[in-house]
Amino acid sequence: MTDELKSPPPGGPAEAAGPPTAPPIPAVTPPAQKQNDAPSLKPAPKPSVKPEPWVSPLVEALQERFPGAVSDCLIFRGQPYFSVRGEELIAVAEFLTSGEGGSYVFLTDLTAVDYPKREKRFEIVYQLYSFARNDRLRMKVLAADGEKVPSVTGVWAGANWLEREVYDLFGVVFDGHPDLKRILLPDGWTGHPLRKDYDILRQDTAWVRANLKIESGQ
Amino acid sequence: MTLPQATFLILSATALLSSVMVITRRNVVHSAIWLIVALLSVGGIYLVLQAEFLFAVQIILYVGGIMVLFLFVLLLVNVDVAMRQALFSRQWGVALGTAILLLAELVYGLWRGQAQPAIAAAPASGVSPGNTQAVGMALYQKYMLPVELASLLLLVAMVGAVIMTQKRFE
Amino acid sequence: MTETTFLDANELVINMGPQHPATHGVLRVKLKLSGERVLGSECVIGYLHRGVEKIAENRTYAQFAPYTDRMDYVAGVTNGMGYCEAVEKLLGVELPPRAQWTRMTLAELQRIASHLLWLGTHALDLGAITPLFYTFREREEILSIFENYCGARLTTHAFRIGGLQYDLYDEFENDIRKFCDDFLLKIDEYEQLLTTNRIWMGRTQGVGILSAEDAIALGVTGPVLRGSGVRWDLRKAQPYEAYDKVEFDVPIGEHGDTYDRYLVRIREMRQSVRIIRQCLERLEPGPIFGKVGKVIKPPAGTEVYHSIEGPKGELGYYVVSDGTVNPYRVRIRPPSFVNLQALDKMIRGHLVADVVAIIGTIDIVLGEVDR
Amino acid sequence: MQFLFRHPLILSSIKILVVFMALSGVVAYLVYMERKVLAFMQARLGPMRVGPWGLLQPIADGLKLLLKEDIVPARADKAVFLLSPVISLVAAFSVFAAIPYGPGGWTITNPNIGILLILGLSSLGIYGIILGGWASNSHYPLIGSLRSAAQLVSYEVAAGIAVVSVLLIANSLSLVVIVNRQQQMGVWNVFLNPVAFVVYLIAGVAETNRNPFDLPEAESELTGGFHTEYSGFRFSLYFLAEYTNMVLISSLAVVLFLGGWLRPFSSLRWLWPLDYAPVVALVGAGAFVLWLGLQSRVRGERMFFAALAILCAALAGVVGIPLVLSSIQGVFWLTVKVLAVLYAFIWYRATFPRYRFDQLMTVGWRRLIPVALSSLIVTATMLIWTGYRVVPLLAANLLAGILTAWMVSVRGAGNRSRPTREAI
Repeated sequence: MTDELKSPPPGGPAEAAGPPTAPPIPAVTPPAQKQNDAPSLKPAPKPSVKPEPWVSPLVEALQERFPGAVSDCLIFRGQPYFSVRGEELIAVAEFLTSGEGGSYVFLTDLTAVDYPKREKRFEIVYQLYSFARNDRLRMKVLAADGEKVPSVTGVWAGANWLEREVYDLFGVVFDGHPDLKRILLPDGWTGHPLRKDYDILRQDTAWVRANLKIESGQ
Repeated sequence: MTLPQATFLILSATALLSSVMVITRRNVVHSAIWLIVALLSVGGIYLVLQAEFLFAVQIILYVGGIMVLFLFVLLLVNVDVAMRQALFSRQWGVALGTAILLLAELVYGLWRGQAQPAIAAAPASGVSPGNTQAVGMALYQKYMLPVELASLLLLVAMVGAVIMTQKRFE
Repeated sequence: MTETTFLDANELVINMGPQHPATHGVLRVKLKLSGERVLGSECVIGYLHRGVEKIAENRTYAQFAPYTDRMDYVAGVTNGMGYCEAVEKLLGVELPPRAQWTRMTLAELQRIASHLLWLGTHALDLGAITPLFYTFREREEILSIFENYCGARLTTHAFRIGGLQYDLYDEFENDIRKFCDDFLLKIDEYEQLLTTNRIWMGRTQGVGILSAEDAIALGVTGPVLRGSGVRWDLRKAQPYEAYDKVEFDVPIGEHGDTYDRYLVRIREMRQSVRIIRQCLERLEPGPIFGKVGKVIKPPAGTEVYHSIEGPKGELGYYVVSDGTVNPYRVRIRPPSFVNLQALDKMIRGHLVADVVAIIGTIDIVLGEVDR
Repeated sequence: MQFLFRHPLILSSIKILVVFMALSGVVAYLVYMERKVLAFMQARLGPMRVGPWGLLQPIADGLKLLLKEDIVPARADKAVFLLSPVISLVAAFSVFAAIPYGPGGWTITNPNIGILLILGLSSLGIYGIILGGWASNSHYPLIGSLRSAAQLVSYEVAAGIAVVSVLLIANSLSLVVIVNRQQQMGVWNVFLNPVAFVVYLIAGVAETNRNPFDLPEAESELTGGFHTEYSGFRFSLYFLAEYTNMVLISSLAVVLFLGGWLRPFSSLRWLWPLDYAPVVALVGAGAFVLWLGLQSRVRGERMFFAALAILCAALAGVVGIPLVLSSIQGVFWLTVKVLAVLYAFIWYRATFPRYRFDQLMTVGWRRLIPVALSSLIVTATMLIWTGYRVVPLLAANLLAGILTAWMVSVRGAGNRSRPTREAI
């Protein structure tokens, strides 16, 4: 790895081979590649339109360890996802980061989706990545309005701002977050804009008037 | 009145006035500015006396060096607090006594001085070697030991200051 | 700094930004200082918050594409590419090769342009004024290519869901070949000014060290992660478009400091040139649009997360469909936002002047941080 | 009439006026030169709009600055705030009284403590910066002025020590004597003591707050530094003072190290054609301007350049008169050398990033001062040991300088922690 930094002419071997006027690099093994390119021109196999059940050793391990906590294990376009009960979230997260659980040590993203008609309207979505497996996993936690979700900042430090953002825009409270406050909107703002019942033209008129000294921020 | 005399009078008046300003200003930075003015006018007096080396040293060391550091420190400390503090401490009685004593001493000196012959004229300058060389000769030949002792003393003080700040920052 | 003395070594809080030449936009960093040393910091962001994700829910899939250009406004092409690919994945559309190679060519050009802007401004922050003009000279050529291709320079909206709107213009390949040939020499020029410059090394080496463990824990991606010594690039790890068919190296650093991140980005530009040349070799006439209906309506209840290696790191789109013409939810995973989180870790214990260097080395665009 | 010109006050006043005017012009066009040179180094053109090739830009800039509103911040210390830029400017300009521009009468005054006077007066300029930053009553200017004060005091030490080794060689404080001495020795001081020259130049760049030592006004850290709150006329005074200081440092470098007004190889008689360099230079300038004019498609520009070319030709004719030539000789060479040093200043600005403050202090105290001291000691020793001989002085100085520089840099290199990490 270090040789990358030390090699005298920076850049790849192909560049170093000659002056820039040299003929461009030949394509990589053309005959084999051609076949790969070709099928996309033909009508592709009809893509599936529905998520399918996801069966894998990881699901089995999870269900065995946390009976009843894991549900809705689905896969769509090769992307597996499952739901987990809020109470077991931290335990599941810790299991997933361990080597046994696939070492999903990298929290790519944390966000939420609002389904106002459901009983538990918020779906908190964790996008996980494992360097060891080069694999992504999506974990979901359902939460009703006002229900607290345990914070995963202890497991993935990077969740800090992401949880604040979800709190800011959805109003989901994360239990155990070190510094839960608004991040994108001003501190005194009322309302959570990414909720479905928050209209796109709505704003905190009182705040706008008090702080910007104008009638409307639109 | 000749030109040098007039210059001397102006400079000494400035020096006196600015000295008074130094101790009466509430704002320490203003005091420092007046102190600079005082030092400059004293330097000017040196120049009138044709002690141009002394003048240059006054400017470089006092005005250009020490006062800059002075101001530097003043800017670091809390000026606002200093402005709210009482300007004179309660020992003004002692201070007044000391001042009167000093004044008496000065008057006595002047009075005695009248009888003495005038101070010898400063060596004429303008042409090399000039009095700069004379100062150099005196400092490094005649008064070699005192100069070295003084510089040693300063060195000790400097090392001490450095050590003290080091401890402070631990 | 007026209220206390250095000798007192008191803590004091100063604000850097939101209007400050070195914060690259409206970032405000509250610094807790002891003398000139940083004890801690807090970023205040959101000054540029426009609610892009909310807008997405009120536009059709195709209508939303131009909005993505306005997030990381110095890398519009890659932003749009990520979004288009995410929706294509949701629909299950395959792209014709010509569209893929074109997208890759433009995306790598965009990566170079973004890195050039970073290099110029970063050097300017550290007092080197000349690289800025050199990098802008080359960036200008890239922007001209974009302009010739799609009529816009920054907010390009170059791609459409399912392929390309425009086929390439006649001189496209020649322009890019010429640019690539010249550009390698220009990189040498930048490096002559900076890489072995003792002041530059003094200002960047050992400054803002981020260990690989910390970088992973904080979710940092892109050149910042690679600078910390993690050889991870989405183009290699999870290839999209046709990145699995080109050869390139993933440069990494070994110290995780500002200097290594600088080297990584410089080397990435060379690798981008390498990729572009291979793309041009493979570019053959053919269709430029995949099979996409007039109205984009992904199946209800489906969702997809797709991410690409943007110039600043992993740019992800999480798209949820409810079967209507508007996306139910579009979540954008902005690399700048997540990377900025690492700022506090990196500046602790450094001097105020280093904060400038470290903000520059993260390479943030506030339009993307705040969205 | 005769009497009037003979009277020292009158003559001095005229000289002061001439120097002041000339200096103002030089400084104004120094800014133009800087912008142009930087532009050419940075692949752009620089000022082109005001006048042909932007030649009238300095005038436009001056007018603009004069016409802009002169803002005094609400809570500023008004008197000090208004006074500070004036202090800077007066200090910068007054120093030029002691610079010898040529042999004979080409000085305003020639005090026998010349160099001390210059060091003293130029060190007064710092008050303009400190007090201006303080009086603004604002954070960034205050930090800027503090940095400036610390920086100036530190680098003055190194510069002073470097100057002392020149004084030892010349055995005088008078600048005229220093130049004459270089003529007698047959070599410029830079060849006797290059180490001191390098130290002086670096310290000089630092004293003028120029790249890479422009921390007091580092815009990416302190927005504008000490002059953040200044605008209009008062800002222009600071601006003028800074550039005047640049000219001053360059002039001093030339007088102390580069032979002042002396022609290159002034001891070699057979190089007499060099005496006609002023004429050649003027003719060359005229030809260049003419060429520029021929390139231009704008009629006004062509006429402007033609007029300039004619002016150059006329000047060349005047200078060609033997009497004028011999008297203008010194000033010409001094100007050429000063411009060369100024060019270096601008060059640094285009090339270097900025030091961090602790690094700046390290360079000043731990690199420059030891090197300057070693050079001083070696010079003194060699003067006593071998007398005024070129080769031993040069060799000893170079040796000592390189040795010390190596020692201090090895000593200082270990303070940066940069652990190599295991890659994942």
